Amino acid sequence: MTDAVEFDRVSRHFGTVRAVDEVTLTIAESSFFAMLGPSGSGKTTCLRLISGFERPSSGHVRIFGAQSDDLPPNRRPVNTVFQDYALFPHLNVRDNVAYGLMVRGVDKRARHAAAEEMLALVKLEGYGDRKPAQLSGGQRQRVALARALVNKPKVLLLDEPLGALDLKLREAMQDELKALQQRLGITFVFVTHDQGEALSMADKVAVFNDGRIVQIGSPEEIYQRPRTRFVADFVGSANVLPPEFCASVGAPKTWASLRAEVIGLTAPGAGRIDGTVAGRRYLGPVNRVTVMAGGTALSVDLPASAAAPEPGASVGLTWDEGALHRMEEG
Amino acid sequence: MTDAVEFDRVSRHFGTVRAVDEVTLTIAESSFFAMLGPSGSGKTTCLRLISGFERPSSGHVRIFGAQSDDLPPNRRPVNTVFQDYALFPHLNVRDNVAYGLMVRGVDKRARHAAAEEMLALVKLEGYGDRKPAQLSGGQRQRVALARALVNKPKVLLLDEPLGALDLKLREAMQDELKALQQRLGITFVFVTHDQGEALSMADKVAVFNDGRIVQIGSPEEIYQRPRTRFVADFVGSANVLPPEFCASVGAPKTWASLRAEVIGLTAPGAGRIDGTVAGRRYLGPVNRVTVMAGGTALSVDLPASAAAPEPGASVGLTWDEGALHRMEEG
Amino acid sequence: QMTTIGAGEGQVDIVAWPGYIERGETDPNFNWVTKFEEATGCKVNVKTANTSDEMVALMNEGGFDLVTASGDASLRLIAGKRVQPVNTDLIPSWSTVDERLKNAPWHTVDGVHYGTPYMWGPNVLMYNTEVFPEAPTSWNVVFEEMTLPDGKSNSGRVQAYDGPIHIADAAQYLMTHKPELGITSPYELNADQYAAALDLLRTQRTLVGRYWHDAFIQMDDFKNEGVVASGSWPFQVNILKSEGLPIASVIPAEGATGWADTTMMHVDAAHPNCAYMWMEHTLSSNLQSDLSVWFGAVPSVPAACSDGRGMQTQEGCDANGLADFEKIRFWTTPVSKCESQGECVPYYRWVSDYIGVIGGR
Amino acid sequence: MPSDRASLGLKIAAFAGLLFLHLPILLIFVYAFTTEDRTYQWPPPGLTLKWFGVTWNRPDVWEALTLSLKVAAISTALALVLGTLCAAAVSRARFFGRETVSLLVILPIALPGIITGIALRSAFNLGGIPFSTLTIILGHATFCIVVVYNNAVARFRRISGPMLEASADLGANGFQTFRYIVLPNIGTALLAGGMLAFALSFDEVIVTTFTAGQQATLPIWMLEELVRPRQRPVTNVVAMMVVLVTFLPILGAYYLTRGGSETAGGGK
Amino acid sequence: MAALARLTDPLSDLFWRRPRVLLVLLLAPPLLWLVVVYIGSLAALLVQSFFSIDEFTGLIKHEFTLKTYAELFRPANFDIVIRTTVMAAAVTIAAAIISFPIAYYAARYARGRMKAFFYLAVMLPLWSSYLVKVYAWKLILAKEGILTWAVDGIGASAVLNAILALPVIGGNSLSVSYIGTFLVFLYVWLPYMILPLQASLERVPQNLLEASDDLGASRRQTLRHVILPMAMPGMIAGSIFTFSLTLGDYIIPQIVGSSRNFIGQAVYAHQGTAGNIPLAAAFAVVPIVIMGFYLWVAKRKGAFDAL
Ligand SMILES: Nc1ncnc2c1ncn2[C@@H]1O[C@H](COP(=O)(O)OP(=O)(O)OP(=O)(O)O)[C@@H](O)[C@H]1O
Ligand SMILES: Nc1ncnc2c1ncn2[C@@H]1O[C@H](COP(=O)(O)OP(=O)(O)OP(=O)(O)O)[C@@H](O)[C@H]1O
Ligand SMILES: [Mg+2]
Ligand SMILES: [Mg+2]
Repeated sequence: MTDAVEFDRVSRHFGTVRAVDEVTLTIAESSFFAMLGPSGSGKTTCLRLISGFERPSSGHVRIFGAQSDDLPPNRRPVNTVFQDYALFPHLNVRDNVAYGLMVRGVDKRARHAAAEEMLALVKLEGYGDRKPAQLSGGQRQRVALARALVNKPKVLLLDEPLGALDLKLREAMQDELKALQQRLGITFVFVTHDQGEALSMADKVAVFNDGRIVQIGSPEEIYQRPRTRFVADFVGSANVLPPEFCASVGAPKTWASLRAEVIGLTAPGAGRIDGTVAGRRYLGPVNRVTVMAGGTALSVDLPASAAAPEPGASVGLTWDEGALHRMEEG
Repeated sequence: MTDAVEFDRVSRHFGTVRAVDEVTLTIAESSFFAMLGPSGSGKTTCLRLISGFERPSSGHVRIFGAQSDDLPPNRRPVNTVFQDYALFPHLNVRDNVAYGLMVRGVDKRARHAAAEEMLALVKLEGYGDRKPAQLSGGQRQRVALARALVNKPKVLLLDEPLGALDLKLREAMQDELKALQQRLGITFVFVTHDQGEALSMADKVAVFNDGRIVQIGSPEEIYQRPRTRFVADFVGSANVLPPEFCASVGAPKTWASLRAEVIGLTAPGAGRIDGTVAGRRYLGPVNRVTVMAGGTALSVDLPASAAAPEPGASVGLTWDEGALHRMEEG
Repeated sequence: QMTTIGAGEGQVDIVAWPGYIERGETDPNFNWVTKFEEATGCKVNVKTANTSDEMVALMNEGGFDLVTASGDASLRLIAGKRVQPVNTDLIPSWSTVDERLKNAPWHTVDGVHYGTPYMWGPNVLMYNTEVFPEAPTSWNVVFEEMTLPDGKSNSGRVQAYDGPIHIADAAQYLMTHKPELGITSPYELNADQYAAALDLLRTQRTLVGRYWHDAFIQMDDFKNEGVVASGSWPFQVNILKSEGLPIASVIPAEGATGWADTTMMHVDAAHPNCAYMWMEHTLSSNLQSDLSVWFGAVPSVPAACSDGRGMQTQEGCDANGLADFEKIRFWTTPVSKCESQGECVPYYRWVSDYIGVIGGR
Repeated sequence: MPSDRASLGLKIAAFAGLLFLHLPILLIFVYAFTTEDRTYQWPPPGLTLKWFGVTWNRPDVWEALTLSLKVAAISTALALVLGTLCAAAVSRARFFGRETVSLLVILPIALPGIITGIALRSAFNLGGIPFSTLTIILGHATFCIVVVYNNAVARFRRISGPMLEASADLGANGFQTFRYIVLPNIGTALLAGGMLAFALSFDEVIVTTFTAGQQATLPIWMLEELVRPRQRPVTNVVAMMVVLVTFLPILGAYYLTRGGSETAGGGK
Repeated sequence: MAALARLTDPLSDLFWRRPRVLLVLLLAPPLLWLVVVYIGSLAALLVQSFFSIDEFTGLIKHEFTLKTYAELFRPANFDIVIRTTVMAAAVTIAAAIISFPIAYYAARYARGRMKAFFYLAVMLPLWSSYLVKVYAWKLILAKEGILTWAVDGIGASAVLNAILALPVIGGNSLSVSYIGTFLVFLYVWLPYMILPLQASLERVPQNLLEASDDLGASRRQTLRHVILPMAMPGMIAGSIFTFSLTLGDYIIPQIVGSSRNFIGQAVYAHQGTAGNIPLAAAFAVVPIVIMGFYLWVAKRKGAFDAL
């Protein structure tokens, strides 16, 4: 089986800015691949290297094994759902969706039929005659999706497609997208800076920082075994513990991560280390208690049902042996 | 003790739109009050009724007991942190902060001193000479805060002040704001559509829908005992259960809410009801399993450490007696 | 009507044909304003107008004291009560005016004088001497398609005046070439005669690239547009000649229309005293003499040709047409109740029909 | 991006278009230096600088220039006040007839100048108002309003809403808000609008021929001179100077509004 | 300052309590001006079109009549209306075609200094004296003018003559033909088309072009299906100027043209040289009606935002 997309030491520099720096990665066919990273880390540039809007400064991008450096965007078997949808404001929804077919010369009847079918797929039957301006954010997002899918791309690129939606809608769309990807079997490459989104949808996540991939792996790997401080910090509500702290609790003297939900509170002296409660926040399902221990502030998530100690109280902290995860400093 | 703000059957209509509809509420002095609700539910309008940018169509707004319907905004003991900060682009940070003092005729030396003090409070010493355009989002947010606080308002209004910030920064600012409010003892009225933000910061939360307050109470009350389906749906990841479902598990035949994290999985037949796993999403700390049971899709959050069943598996669902919370339908 | 002349009001506003009132700007030798201003303290403000219609419009609008009206404007101004009778007793030089002009019908109505004669002259045929080694003898070069002496067609190389009064030139041409129409005056045409004149003008339209409207633009056209023949004023001829261009003029056999202009005074003239002083100045000074040289016109004061006060000479006056007075058919406004026949086509029809002809109708 | 380079055809078409726009202007410049003063001989028989001196010494040029400057300055001032007020009202509030107001402002330039001119002229006639500098100014101010308005309204849109409310919220009354917030922010837009209005008025001829009495503004003077030339190169010298002089405000306006949404000069 | 603020406070409070008062105060001066001076004048003009004039004396008869409008529909006058409208349309279309590459290049490809250069290169001709530009064209187009000189120089006189030999639009020389008039109109109004067009092209978001590209469209298809439709408001806004200015101009066709009247000349001649203000007014109503319709269409297409 060939990979859908392959980056072979790809760099893209803008002047002195190394937007993408020697990235090598492969994206398996029919997988849901997420690119996660802070703003400016090069995610969009990577996507644009796939779609052909950027060309590598060095290295090669292959799509389904074919070297595609010289293929213009309109000839790549790839379609994009743009971050702000980029719907054509002067065309109605149907014509937006049918656009890709129109420019390929598909006749009107056929392309409208295909467009209606796609609209049904994204649950927008009957909206064909509206203009994009008459749609809500979520509906626009779905039109953008239909417009990309109607071309039957082999790879679908999505650049923070849910960023503009509000929470409820975002969650609903996450489910829909995931289901759609599974149903159609198309390769999805999804860019986001929201780690929850990346974890919950992707088969594989690549974490970007400064134009490089710092870690690539399954959501569980990324969340539970961050390779560096940066990943631990960025991906989850993990406590990043300095080497001194680790040494003081008997672990090897390296940086380590410890997730907030795996820490338990106990009586002072009964845990691995003692601390003082510095604050408490109610988050709904959990109470997040901040404990100062060994010179470090640790977040501890306690189920809301459990009693949370008052600020100022002395507590002991416990965790399972394997929960402390060693990391590189980077 | 007088209340800081009092709404007495206040309505504000725009043409046929009832942006705020017969709202009655009191905000206690020195409290942190959050207004939570979906887009268009009237939160901003309520805030503007307090600051004086809107006037009630009917009803009265009192600030510290004084009827303030005829007081223009510039004479109210109230200041606002605007959603997009609304910093004056032509003034440097210091003059922005000192603006309120300048228009009150405070002389230059004194107002600059006060401004520097405020900048120190928001940890922006040394930024006085910059223009707003030269600041990052979080820094602007803090300038806006300092600019409002320098006037020593009795009530500080904040309209989604963290909306434009990214996750990490938002969490940090939440902590800072909360700490500041406690230190200064000023009444904060905070508008947001992010329930996590409302729950974690506020002493009291008012949930808005369609211009009305649907529930008002402490974060715990709102989260654990939603009064209506709308609140349950909007505030948390609670399963909303129809009356039929409740009846089938032996509870009274009313609508009820059941939070995802209080449900446990067990063997089929061993729980209160049996179901089939329809999907599974990895969220990091938890796996969210979707179970179809009794004609309803229920989300079940299982600790990531626990094994999550595969889709298609049959499971039994258990929960504590008191976890099922009866609601009005509204 | 005024009975005495008081002190000057400090200025006088005049509507005049281009080139009529010069203060030495175009050519320092021709200046008959500055001295007047010095002598009387009346500052002269001139607004030039290119057609008689424009002059009438300006006078109707008001704000002027005097106008140098041609015969096709003067009667309209009198009928419209835009001008006031002139007391010739207040103008000492009135006695020197050409007898043929003193009671001319274009400014004297029922024995009342409405102005002082200014200048008169023919509408000549201006031509390029390189194309016409010999002066053309007929107006046919501008009316009918023909091959000119240089072997090329006249199409696109001739011009005509962009004013409805040009219909009279066509009618005059027909007086010679279609006598059966029975035209006796080119300004008094019955329906048939008028139709024939328009037909002739339609032919002319096919020959004319652009009609001339403005004396200076016409001069440009002779220089840059390859125009070789056109009805014109001696004014243009003189200037082009002075620039050394191969230009001359002639009054062809059919005769010529011409203008006889009168300085007339607005009924509401704001500066009547200066106006009277100006009228006296036009008759008494070297103006008549110099202007006749400058404009190629004939003075209204015959003595100006010979008394040596200005540049004009008797030969010059003769060349400009002093003796041709009887041959020239002076511009007058066509009216429906005409003398020579019962019913004539009135001027307003001339206006709109001429626009139509130029537009290709 | 690979496709982000203009095709050769586009480049040629664009630059050919620009060339078309500029050759005639260059011609004027060339003729300002010609030694020939009667006819427009091409190519010019020789070049000289003497016409600049001649122009300098012509009192009628100075008179026309003075009048033009006076008219342009006063019309600009009027247009600034009226255009700003109008822009403030339109961007401040939604009110019935708001659309009509913006249409009304645009009308004097959307309708042909001759209509504006003849309408004003006949109104002055009916009203018995004698033609004078005042009538010229009335006309010019009318069509200059829109230039100021366009610039101001775009800027007002940018600062309206939250910023003004922030000022009130911090205790400033309406006048203080205007003084400290509105004015500094619309200042450059007004300056740009004013410059454009000035340049517009300075070059206007069509409306002016109808509303002027016996005075000649510079363009009217030029119209006279072009048709009835005394020293033709002088006209070209004046034209060249006018081009260079109006160019400065345009340049200024461009730099003042750069990066904004206004299109300076778009509404000549 | 604070003392002054105290003085103005009551007024400021009033404005807050009665926002309409402020609105009225703001709107009153400009509206008074525009309505009284401008609309009043237009109305005065309109009223005059219902008068007539005495043909002989040229004085206006102040009685209501539709005679003047009937006059407008006489063939000679109606020709003028048609001629002008056709010319205006031709100029507008040509301006749109020529402007497009310039505006497109300036909007999409020119950056930094190049952009400033384009802007100024369009502004300079726009703000150069209108009269002088027209006159320069007269010299260029004259039979013995620069164009002939240049065409002779490259030995292409046959082409020029062939063009001039065309019926209707040709003529004896470019400066006395419709082609000449057209060229000058086109030249003089071109910047008015370029600027709004460029503005609207600049407003086409880059990502729409990428989306089109991404969906498989060639450059030509993107131009045809995305850029052109989206540039339409700008084009309409520009055409308001080119159309309106051509409709109303009287100087250009007088200096370069075949003496056939355009509406502007007719208005000018009837009000000025002929003193027939009623007919001039009736003529003036024609562009008002045409532009009224045009503005109505433009408004519906959202062209005002591009103005
Ligand atoms: N066309 C360009 N010219 C110059 N620099 C660019 C260009 N495109 C991107 N960059 C730079 O490259 C870096 C990576 O940009 P990119 O858009 O890929 O980041 P991103 O991860 O998508 O960020 P975001 O989450 O903010 O979208 C940034 O520093 C950006 O400023
Ligand atoms: N000035 C106004 N004119 C007309 N309608 C208005 C106005 N202001 C608000 N509304 C309407 O009133 C309703 C409530 O608006 P409001 O801004 O208070 O909502 P919100 O809860 O703040 O929403 P969001 O979260 O989107 O800011 C909305 O339907 C809005 O469209
Ligand atoms: Mg990006
Ligand atoms: Mg809001």
